Formats: sequence, C-alpha cells, structure tokens
Amino acid sequence: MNAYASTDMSNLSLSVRDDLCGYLLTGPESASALSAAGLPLPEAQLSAEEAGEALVARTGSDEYLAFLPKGQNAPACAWCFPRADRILAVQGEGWIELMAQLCQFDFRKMQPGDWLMASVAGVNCWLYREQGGKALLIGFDAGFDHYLSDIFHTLVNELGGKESTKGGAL
Amino acid sequence: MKYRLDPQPLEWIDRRESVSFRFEGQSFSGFSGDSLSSALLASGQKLLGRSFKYHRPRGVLSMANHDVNALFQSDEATNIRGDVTPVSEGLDLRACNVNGSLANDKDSYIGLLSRFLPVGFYYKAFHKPKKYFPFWEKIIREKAGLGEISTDWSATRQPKQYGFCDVLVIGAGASGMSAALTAADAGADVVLVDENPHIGGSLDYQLANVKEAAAVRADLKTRVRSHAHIRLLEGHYAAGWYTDHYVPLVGADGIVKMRAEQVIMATGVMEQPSVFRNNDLPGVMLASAAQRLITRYAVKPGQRAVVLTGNDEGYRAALDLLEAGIEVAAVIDLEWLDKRGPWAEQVKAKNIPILEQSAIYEAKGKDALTGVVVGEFDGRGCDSGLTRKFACDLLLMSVGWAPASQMLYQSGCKLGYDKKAHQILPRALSNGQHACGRLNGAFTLEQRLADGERAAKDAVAQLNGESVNMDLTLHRDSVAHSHDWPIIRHPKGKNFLDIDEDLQLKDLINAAKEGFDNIELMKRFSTNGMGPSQGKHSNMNGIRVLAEITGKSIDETGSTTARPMFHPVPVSAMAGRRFRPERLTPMHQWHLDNGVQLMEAGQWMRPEYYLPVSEAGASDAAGAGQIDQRQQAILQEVQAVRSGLGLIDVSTLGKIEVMGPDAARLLDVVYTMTMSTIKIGMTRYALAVDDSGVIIDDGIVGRIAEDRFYVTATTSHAAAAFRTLSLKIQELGLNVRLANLTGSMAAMNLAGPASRKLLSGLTDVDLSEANFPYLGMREGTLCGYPVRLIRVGFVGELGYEIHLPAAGAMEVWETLMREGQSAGIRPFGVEAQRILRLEKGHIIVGQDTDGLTNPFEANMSWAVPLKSKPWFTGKPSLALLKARCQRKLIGFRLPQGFNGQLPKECHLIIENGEIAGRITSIAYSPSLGRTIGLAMVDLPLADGATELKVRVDGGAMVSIEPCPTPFYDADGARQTADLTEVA
Amino acid sequence: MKLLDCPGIGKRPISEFDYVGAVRIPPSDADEATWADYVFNRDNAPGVMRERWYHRPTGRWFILERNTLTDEVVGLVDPADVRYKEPNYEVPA
Amino acid sequence: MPWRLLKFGLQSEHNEPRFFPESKPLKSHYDVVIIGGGGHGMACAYYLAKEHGITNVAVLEQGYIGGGNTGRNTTIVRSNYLTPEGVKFYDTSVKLFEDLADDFDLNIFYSTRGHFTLAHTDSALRTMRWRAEVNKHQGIDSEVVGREEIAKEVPYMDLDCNGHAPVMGALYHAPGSVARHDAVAWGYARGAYNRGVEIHQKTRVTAIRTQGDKVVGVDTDRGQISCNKVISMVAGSTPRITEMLGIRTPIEIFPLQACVSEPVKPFMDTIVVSGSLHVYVSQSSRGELVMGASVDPSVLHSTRSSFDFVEGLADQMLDLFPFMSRMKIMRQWAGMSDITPDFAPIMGKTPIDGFYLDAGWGTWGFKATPVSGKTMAWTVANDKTHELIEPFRLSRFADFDLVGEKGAASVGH
Repeated sequence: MNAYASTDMSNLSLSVRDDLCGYLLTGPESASALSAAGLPLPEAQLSAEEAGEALVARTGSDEYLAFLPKGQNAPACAWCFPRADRILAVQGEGWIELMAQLCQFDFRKMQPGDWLMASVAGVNCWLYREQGGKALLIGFDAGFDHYLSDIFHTLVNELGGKESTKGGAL
Repeated sequence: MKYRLDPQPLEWIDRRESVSFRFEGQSFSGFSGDSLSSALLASGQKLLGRSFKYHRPRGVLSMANHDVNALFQSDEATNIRGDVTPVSEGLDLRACNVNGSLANDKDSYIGLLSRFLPVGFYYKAFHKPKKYFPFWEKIIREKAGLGEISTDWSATRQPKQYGFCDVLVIGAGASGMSAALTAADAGADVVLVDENPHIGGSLDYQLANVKEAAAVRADLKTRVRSHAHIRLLEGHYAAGWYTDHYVPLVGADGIVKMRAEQVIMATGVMEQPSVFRNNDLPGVMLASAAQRLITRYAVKPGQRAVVLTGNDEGYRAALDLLEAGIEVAAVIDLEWLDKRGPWAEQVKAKNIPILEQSAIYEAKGKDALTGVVVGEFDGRGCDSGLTRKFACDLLLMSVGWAPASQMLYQSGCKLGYDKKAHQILPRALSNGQHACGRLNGAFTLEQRLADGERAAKDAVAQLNGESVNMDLTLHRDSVAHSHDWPIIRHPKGKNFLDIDEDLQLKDLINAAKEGFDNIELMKRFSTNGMGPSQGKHSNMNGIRVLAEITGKSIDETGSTTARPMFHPVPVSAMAGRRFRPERLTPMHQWHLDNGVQLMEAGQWMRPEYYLPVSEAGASDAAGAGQIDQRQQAILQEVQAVRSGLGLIDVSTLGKIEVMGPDAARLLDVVYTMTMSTIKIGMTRYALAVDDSGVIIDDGIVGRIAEDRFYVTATTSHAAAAFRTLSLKIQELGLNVRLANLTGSMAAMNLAGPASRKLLSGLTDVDLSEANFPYLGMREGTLCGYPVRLIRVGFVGELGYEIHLPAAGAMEVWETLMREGQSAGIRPFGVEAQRILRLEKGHIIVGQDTDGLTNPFEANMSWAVPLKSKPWFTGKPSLALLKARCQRKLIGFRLPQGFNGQLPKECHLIIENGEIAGRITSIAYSPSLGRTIGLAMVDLPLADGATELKVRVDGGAMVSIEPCPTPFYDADGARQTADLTEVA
Repeated sequence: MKLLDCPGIGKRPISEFDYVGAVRIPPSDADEATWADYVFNRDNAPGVMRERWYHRPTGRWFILERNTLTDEVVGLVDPADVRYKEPNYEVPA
Repeated sequence: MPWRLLKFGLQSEHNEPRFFPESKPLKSHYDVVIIGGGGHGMACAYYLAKEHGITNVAVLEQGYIGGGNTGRNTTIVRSNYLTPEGVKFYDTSVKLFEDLADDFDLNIFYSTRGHFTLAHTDSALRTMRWRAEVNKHQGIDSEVVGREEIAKEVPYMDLDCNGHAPVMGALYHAPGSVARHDAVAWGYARGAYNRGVEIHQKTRVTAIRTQGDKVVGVDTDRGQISCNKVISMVAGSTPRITEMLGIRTPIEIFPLQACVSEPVKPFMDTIVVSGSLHVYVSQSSRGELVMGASVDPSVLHSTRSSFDFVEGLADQMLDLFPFMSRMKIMRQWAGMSDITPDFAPIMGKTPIDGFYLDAGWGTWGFKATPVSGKTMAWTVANDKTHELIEPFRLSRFADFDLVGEKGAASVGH
C-alpha cells in the first residue's frame, strides 16, 4: 500500500515550533505596517516569504499572516490580531509519505518556499515548506492541538521516525 | 497420485517454505506463494465448495476471482476467496453455506427439488396466508447469505494513502507493460498496477511455453522494474473509476487513492464458460484456470483432459496440458480446424483426436467430472442423437472472452459489439481514458505490444494538451477469439449460466417469458449477475441469451450498469484511519483538573457541569445516584451565579471582527435589527433569519469604532455565521474586512452580584455604572492582558463576558477562580446556563425554535423593525408572516412543591383531543423554587389560556400554568437590562 | 472525488468546499408571489448553472459555471457581474 | 412445501402469465397518461383501474419498469414522521403495504423488523420524543427508548460509538419494515396490466401539449398521444417535466447513494438509522447489508457513485458495528433525490388544468408508494385534491405554509 518510491523513513521526526507568534493583518494599512516592521511583502496571493526567523504569507488582496519570533513586537497597525496557531514541523525524507495519509495534495510538487492552505485530517491548516527544505511547517488553530499532534505522533511512530512518544488516535 | 508438477519456470511458489493449514477439519499443506485453492488442489482436494441455491459440489472455475466457488470462512474472517487468498500458517478454514460439512451437505437434496423452484419462485409462494410469511421468511433467510460473521470481532482499520501520477496503467500484462514503458520513456510519471502478486498476466500463464514470448517477457519485466519513471504496485486491484480519474487501488494492507491525469485500461479479458448440462462439476474449468494452476502454482489440474474450444487459445491450452504431462483425450472444436492457427496444427501433429463442429452436450459425474458426452453442433444447437463419450477428469472450456471494461463504462466510454470479433469492444473513449490489449481486441503478442504503445502515445499526447485522433482499431485481430453462441440446451437442464447464483439457461428463458425481457428486469428477476462476482462469468452469456430470445442485436439488448467495486472491498480498508477532529478550549486542562463532566458540541468539548473533586467523593460515599449527583451539582452552580459568583468558559462561541467603511451596512443586511445605529462602546442583540424568515442564529454585535464591530454567534453556527458575512461582502461588493477570531480569542462569562467587585480589583477598566452601563463593551487590560469586557444579560445577573487572546486565558481564568474564592465563586457549565437563561425567558435557537419558527412565533417581534429598517435578510417574508402568526412561545410554570410526573421537553400540549403545541424547555428553577418552562402553543390558545394540559410519559395529563416571562427579576434590576441577550 | 479548478488555489478536492447553491439575486419591490418564488423556487432543470462555492481552508469564494447534468465545470464568473444592491421593499400597508 | 411450488413441479412447461405486456405501438388517445413507470406510477395506474374503473391509461417509462428511484432506495417502510399530516399520510401507506402481498398475490417480502433512529445528542433525543409523541397521538407504535432497550434488541451495537458521540437513546418504531422494492413495482404493474392498463417501456416524453392552461396531449419519442389528464410521477426527473410546462417548483435534485455488503448469514433482524452519523442499515433477505447515508452536498442530475460516500459510510459504520470491519462492500449505486425545502412531497393539482404532480420524494418516496398511488388516482379521477395530500399542495410555498417535517433545525447549542 505505498505509491511512493522507497525513501529512508528513519530520519522522519516531528517537533513543535512554539518559538513563533502569529498575527493576522488586514486592511489597507497592513502592507505598510509590515514594511515598517522590516518584514517582507510576498508578491503573489497565497504565497509566503521568510526573513530571518520570521515568516509572512499573503492571504488576500490586503490580508497577511505574519509569524514572528517570540518577543518581537507585533507590527503596528490598527487591524492586527494575535492568532493562537499551533505550528508543528515535520523533518525527514518521509514527510511526503506521512502527508499522503492526511491531505489530498501531491506534496512531491511542493517546493521550498511554497505556501498551501488545505484540509489536513479534517482540520483547516496552512502548510509552508521552509527554504533549504529544512522542514514542513503545519499551522492550525490551537484548539485542535491535542487531536492533530496525536495523529502526527502516531504516524511518525508508525512510519519509522524517532522522537514521538504519545499514543495514537487510531 | 501426485498433483504437484515439477518446478515451472514462472511459478509463484517458494518450494523451500511449506505452509500448513486446516480445511474442513483436515490438515493440508502448500508452499508459500500458493493460494488456498491451489494448495488444496495440490493435495488432491478437488471439492472446494457448495453452490448457493442447490448446494451442488463445486471446484475451481476461473482461478481468477471471477467466480466464488471456492469461498471459505474461519473464526476470524468470512467470505474468503480461495482463488486469490494466499495460504498462511495455521489458518483453520471451513466451507461457506453448507448444512453439515462440505463432504456431506444435508441441503444437497435441494438440487433434486429444482423442478419446484423455478426462477422467481419465492415471489410466487410463502406470502399466503399472511401470518405464516414470517415462518417461511426465517427459513429462507437462514438458507440465504454465504459466510458467517461474528459480532464479537473487533474493528480493524488500515490507513489509506493519496497517490498522484500522470499516467495510471491498470493491468501489467503484455499490453500494460508496453504502454507503461512507452509513456515512461516519453517522460511521463507512470504508475503500473496489477491485482496479482506478480506482473505478467496472460503473457505468463497463456504464453509460458511459447518461445518467442520468453524474450519479450524477460525484457518487459526487467525494464518495467528498473524504469525511473515507473512505480510498480503489485497485488492491488482498481476498485472502480470515479470522477476526474480518481481510482482507489486496493491492496492487502490498505488502499492507495490514485489521482491520475490519464488512465490506460490494460485489464485484459475475462474467460467465459460454455453452458451445457453439469458445466459446474468440479473438474470442469476455464482453460485459463488450468494454465494459471500449471504456470503459477505447478499444480496438475487433472490426469486425463478434454478441451472444448471456439478459438486458437483452446489449442494453446491443449499443448500446455501435454507439456505438463497431462493426457489430452480429445479437442472438441465448435467450428472447424481450418479456421485455426499454428497451435491447432501442433495439436493435430500430436495425433490428438480433434472433433470439429462439435460441442459438449453434457458433463458426467456425481461429485467430480468422470466423462463428457460430445454432440454434433451446428453453431446454434447440439444434436443429442449423434453423440460420443469420452472419459476424463478434466474439461477445459475455451469458448470466448468478455472485456474487463467495468471502469470504461463508469468513466462514460461507449462500447459496442463487434460482430466479426464476437466481442464487445471500446468505440468512443472519454477524455483521458484509454484502452489497449485484449480488452481492445488486440490478441496476438505483437498486436498487444503495438496496441499498448499506441494507447500510451495517445495518453502522452493528451497529457501534453495535444489533440489526438484516436484509432482504436489499429491493432485489432482480424480473427475472432470468441464464439457467439457457446450455449447448449438440454431437456434435463442444470446447464448453468450464472454459476454463483445457480441460474440455469431455462431460468432466463422463463424470466423473459414472464415479461422480464429487458436486460435490467431480467437481471433483477433472475438475479443473473447479482452474486458476489457481479456477473464476471455470466453477464456476457446472459446478454447473448436475451438477444436470442428477443431477436434483437447484442447492442440493442444492452448491458446492465457497471457499478464499482470491481472486487468487494474490505470495510477495514474502506474506513481507513479514524479521524474524529476534536477542539478544546484554552482552559481545558483546568476543567479536567477540577472534576468537569464534558459534553460534545459539534467538534468542541465543553463543560456540561462540574463534580467538584472534594464534594464528588463525599456525595459518592453518600450513595446519591449518578443522576441526583448531576442534578445536585447543576443546581448548586445555578445558585452560585444567583447568590455570589459563577464563571463559565464560552470560548466555543463564534467571534468575528468586522471592519471597514461598509461594516455597519453589512451587519444591517445580515441581522434583523438595525446595527448602524449602535453607539460606540455599546452592544445589541443580533437575530439572524434566512430568506424565508426562519430564525437560524442569534448573538451580539458590539461597536468598537465607527467602522469596526465585534460579532459573536452560537457555538454550532459560528462557521456558518462567518461564511454568511463573507458571502454578503462579495454579493454586495462591500468594502469590509473580516477576521475570524473564534479560535484565536478565548471567552469566559463572570456572572453574579459579586462580579463587579471582583473584577474592579484586576482591571484598569472603569467599571462604574455610568462609565460602563449594561450592554456596554469596554477594552482595557486584565492581569496584564488586553481584554474586551461586555456586559451581557443571557444569565440575568450582573456580569461581564471577558474576551481576550487565547495566550492569556488560562492565567486570567485561574486568577478569577483564586480571587473569587471569598465570594464563593464556582465554575458552571452549559446545563446550569440553560436553567439561568430559562429563568430569564431567553430562547435557545434550535431547541425553543425549529426548522420553521419565525421571530413572531418566538415572541420576538421587537427584533423585527419592519417599518424603520429599509432592508434586512428575510424582511419581505417577515412582513407577510407577521399577520399569519399561528403559534406563540409562552412561559409556564408548575405549582410550587409539585410532586407529580414531570413533563419533559417535546411532550405535547393537548386541547380537546388535538395537538395544540409542545414543551420546548422545562427545568426546576432553584431561584423560584418551582419548575418553569417555555412552550410553543397554537394561537389563539396561547394568548388566552390560564391552564394547559400536557400529555406526559404513559399518557397521563398534567396541567401547567401559563405565565409571563421573564420568570426571574422581571424588571431586570439585577442587570438593568431591558433587552434579552445571548452569550 | 471531483476536483474544482479555481484561480489562486488550483485543483482542489470538492470535499474542501461548501456548496452554497446557484447565484440568486433578491428582486426589488417584489410582490408576495414574486418574493415567494425567489425564496422557495429554483431553476432546477439540468443545465449550466452559476453556483457559489466556498473553499474552507482559504475562506475564498468562487462562482463557477457548472453543467449539472454532466458535472463539468465550464466557466468562471466574475463576482462583479452578479453584484447587487440591497433591494428596496416597502412593507404593504 | 407450499402448494404453489408443487404446481411448478408438476407442470411440464413453465407457463406463468406475463407480468407486463409485450411492447406495442402507442394508441393515439388515452384518458390518462402517467409519466414514470416506477412504484408510484404503477400504483396510480393500479388504483385508477381497480378503484375508479379508469383503464384507458398508458404508463410511459423512459427506461425500464422500476429502474428509477424505485430500484435504488434502501427499501425501508415506516411512518414515524414528525408532523401530524405526515404521520397520517405514511401510516395509511404502511397499512396498505401490509395487504399488498394478498392484493397482488405476489410475495413482496414485506418484513416487519422494528426501526431504531439513534440519538447521539440531547437535542436529537428531544426531536425523537417529539416524533414519538406525535406518532402515539395518531395511534402509531413509536416510543423513545433508552440504551438498555437498544442493547437488548441490537446487542452487537457499540452504544459508546468508540467513545465519540455515544448513543443516548433512540426512537423505536415497532412497525418499521423492509420490502423487496422491485416486487412492489412489479406487483402494481401486473395488477394494472391485468386490468387493461397499457405499459410502455423505452418511451420518453419529450413535450406536454396544452391549449391555454389545459392539457391536450403528450409527445413521445415513439409518437404523439392526445389526452386530457397527465400525471408526472418521475421523482428525480421532475424538473425536466415541469420545465416543459413552465411550472416553477422548489425541488432540487441531489444524488442519494447507497451500497450493499457481500451477503453473509443473517444476523441483523432490525433496521438501524443514525441521524448525526448519517448512516442507515438493514439486512436484506439475500443476506446483504443494505446501507445508505444522506444526500450528496451539491446538485447533480446523475446517478454516478463517489468513493468518498462509501469511505464515509464505512468509517461511521465501524463506530456502531466494529465487527463490520471484516465484511466487504460489494456494490454501490445512486438514485436522484428530488428534495423539497420542507422535506415533504409536492402532490395534487397544478396551475395547468389536467396536469397533476406527484414529486418531491427526496429520501422518503418508497415508503409512500401505495398511498401516493391511491390518493393520486382519487385526485385524478375526481379532479379534486385528496384530503390526505392537501397539506402537500404545490401552492403551499407561495402561501408560506410549509409542512413542519424538517423539525428542529440541526442548529443546537
């Protein structure tokens, strides 16, 4: 039951990126607020750009999601809202095979720097492949943390990676 | 008697690894790689099952899962397909649907009664007199069904996987491998799938002894296994074709749901049986079945064989039998030798008797084949007078093929009967769909390879967006490989058309006589093709018989709809991993640590009530029943809010920020009341109705600035509320931005007389009545976190709904619980909130209202400003409905100290024998010391009645006393609210 | 599982969308019959319909032209083409 | 051994009479034309002939008898509806069903099994009690039962649903039954045919001719017919017929899918439905589990199957019946459900004189076959809407007087 060329699954691992704080910026001032904070402005909608530790995605004509390292203060803009995203990071060659059980998307075509918004195990998520192919980030509303983290731990365990310990949601 | 042949060049079995299992109480052994059927045959066990209706002895027919003769069950599994299930150590199997044992099945007498059980007999009997039908039904149901199940089995689930490719080739025989290689060489990303554990298909089992094929086979297999652009999936069958080339590939350990751009069907053809008396005896099998047994499992299908043929393939099979050391007593050709090719010449050269223009009139034998009666055959019938007999224990049938075209039909392709080839062939293929090989009439090895290449080139061209003029006939064979009427009548019948369903030729003829003379009605009345193999070996002959009866062509006769699945799919694979999204609030851990009893609200888990750890222990000891303990806890929570202080987690509410120049206009459209007149820092009740005026949701709208509002919605309607707002923005082209803060913001309602006092010590917001009036909304900080405080009235006490970013929620909640101890603060849940809101007469949308309730019926005409507001969703409907109000929501109460049978929600109000309404909410109110409730009562009764009768469980009538609402703090002094609010 | 090919998000499975139905524009100054027809009746024969689809993960709306007989999406509609203002409606005296 | 089977045995030739007529050319005139040769169409023809002596009738079927929704539903017959008018209507149908086998002298395998509608939330349990109370008021055997009674009757069901949305109770409707759907259509067809009604398969209506607002005839792909009374009983194809006459209706067509498992020895003697899990299941007399769920989410005039339907069904089934994981799904199909806003049918007269509608059958059409045939026959014979179907008149939408069958909206707190 595996439609993917055999990959080395042993280095598959899961970690949590709780070093990032998410903000939603919307409205005409959002672009200038981001520039003022020295943050990049992704050109196309539904695309993202990294700048140092920060990540900015453009999700609308004038709507952005900004993920800044903890401690960095929020962009100064009236319509800027803190988000409570939980961000998981999947590393290792087997990430495509893992995601193939959770999301109907051809992740073989997802290049570093690509931003995707899709349903993962029934939960609306954003996904971003870090430059240099370091990790796949999966962000979602923290209310689903218990549910989705359990699933990712189970899959990393099953597919042969290390790190995760928690029981599965099977 | 040795049944295992010497090692065969292409055999699948591993002779070093023997596997033992039990069947019908006896022990058997086979080799790893054997299927159950091949292992049993290799041990001389020819009898594999009993037929469904007459319990006749059955053996191998197709060896390809195109019939269910070999159907077994064990204590762990049922309906196990012997042909294709690999042997495994320790299996303990028995036959299905036998009464007693396989060897002596007490129900085998039914065959003798077949004269009394014609087609559709069960429609004609057992129903009169009516009261005896259940007796007969029990017997019929016991005889029905195949394998047994155990309801103690646990649920097993196999994970599913999404797959993607440019070109999916289904079937890894000669044409499939050729197609895959051609597409891959052109750079396409190819997946090649085959239902068997090893690739090769008929290139292996049919051409095993053909020298020219050997080189081709070796080359194709090595290139397919090593090609960088080909992913090979053996042991997976394609369950069906679904919209946009979505093809589930089912393997033993789970399903790959493959999405392809192009699909090439190289699924080959299914060999069809000839229909003659006793054509179901063990020892009578399809020629390809014998070839599969010999080449794949090195099993000798018999000692002395007769081969019935209507094509070249029969002679090939005869040669293969000879090659395997099996005596061939005769070859019976339905037509004549000069129609045949070189293989026939080779058989002739070996002095094997060849009877032309002959057919098998009857097979002989009780539990297995012992001989055949051959008669002269004129293409339509067999002359029973001029017959010859041959003793044999093996009879091969090679009379023709039906295309494995189920998925072509499912994807909308058109197929038609080719009178020359006597075979249904593809005529017009839908976009992205291709067919090649014997499925497309290309039968010689060269034709199969060329046709595979052709199909792949067409697919790659379409993949690259080029237009393709597809010529499907390029490599079709000019010689027919199927006979058009391999069907022999016999006065004594037992000439089976659907071997699974025990359907004789006369059953179809009689069905047509009774008026079931079109292909769909014939199928349903006779059940032809409705068995577990879904017509794979019976549909084609069924169409031929009906066409013959009605005098119509095969195309006019048509075929029944080809539905998924190609083979039945295990529910464990279909269900896949269990995903039940569950959403928790930021304060969840605190709830768990403090004796919460959770309830499910959509995907959320919410506190229903709390059994404080200390008290829970105590009351358990006191033996209070679980229900009383629950009721007691809930009432204590209500009293805490009324007398001192309560705190409820309402983070599950929909929370939406609405910003922009047209924000007020948007809210005016979506909600009934005018939102554009709300003053900054104030909130208003927000009632939402649909186009027809039915209440769908309610919440609160608070104004933060001229162009910025904060909107809340009920838990179950939160997503829909956000979606409706964003829809109206697009429909009306409004300049508004939305932020869905439902998960980003937490919310808790601090309610009770002591709430202001507690809060004032923790926030910089001026809580004075003057600065922060009822229904006001103020922003500030609380425990250092940015908060919004809203004075809401849902529970009817002085209170503040605290909304803040999720990060600070736990700390604020813990601080409030700690600092509130002195005021007797207590966490409360949904159940207490229901009672508190009921005491204030507030409705719950979906409980007090139903699918048709409009605001006038819910006593909320104050929320429908028909005169003052130019437009809001549903306005014209409400203008019409205002004058037609047929029922009304009223309050009622029971006498204090009432100890009769309590009415429940949805008990009916009865007025002179007719239904006049129902109770929508009812609960004991500790604040009022009596039971109160809301009821939806027909007009005019609702307006005037001083007493109403409710029919309670058991039918007794209980009287209730209508009374005005709110029941508690009618003038709202405790919260100075005059409008109803909803948290 | 059908795929919907939408600008900006490409081909996504239909399970990620909410189907909100055909584009319907509320009539202005509607009498009772016209308004009831708008609320309840539908253009329900098979044919090409302009429908609104909501992609949940991105929160985006798409108006697609779909043949409701063959299930083929045959076109995309610019929301501006189906924009409307709040209809005016006088409550009958 | 019933004597009927003895008779088969002793005959040398199988000379059972035809159920349906040989294909014959259309006559030029009929008193009544029924469009749709499914259960409803055949029942209407049967009652027109049997109870009103109107036999110059033609039933025109574009495909084959019972090939539409009649042959595609999961064969459940029940009357535990919510509104008094709905309950009266379906209860009449159940009573007619109970005598059909005798009327037809044909075994339709009408098997009373008992019907559980499971409630997984307290708001769902409230709706069950509402239905039970309305049913009991009409003398229909429906009751809210708790987990213990459910466990007694369906011991192999996991009431805790694997720890997610456990069953809190159910509406138990003892008269709930299943029947062989094809046989119902065949029985009515034979009964109509034997009374002189003509049945024309493979005959498609292409136009309905009117003069002013009065029906005068019908065009088909096999010729023209003149007639003054036409009844449309085509369920999922209704919009194609109403469009011919410019009649607007609230009907929308959604595929409704179903599937069967491989046949196993019978173990399930009752019918189980779960509203919130959107699944229903019963075991046929052939041993197959017949399973279905709710309609597809978007409009489509097609009976194509989808894989996500069976995936979702299999997934939810395992929470109720864990052992089912070792069974296999054998075949899936779909019907075209003509859904109405208030989950009630549209029956009776229309603005066009002589054109009558029997439509809006959504997922509740099979169980209404007998009563719909009977009341529509009466309505056509008398050109007056039968009182049982008065609440289901087309004009109810223009009057904002919908039937309350939708009950408590799924919105709950």
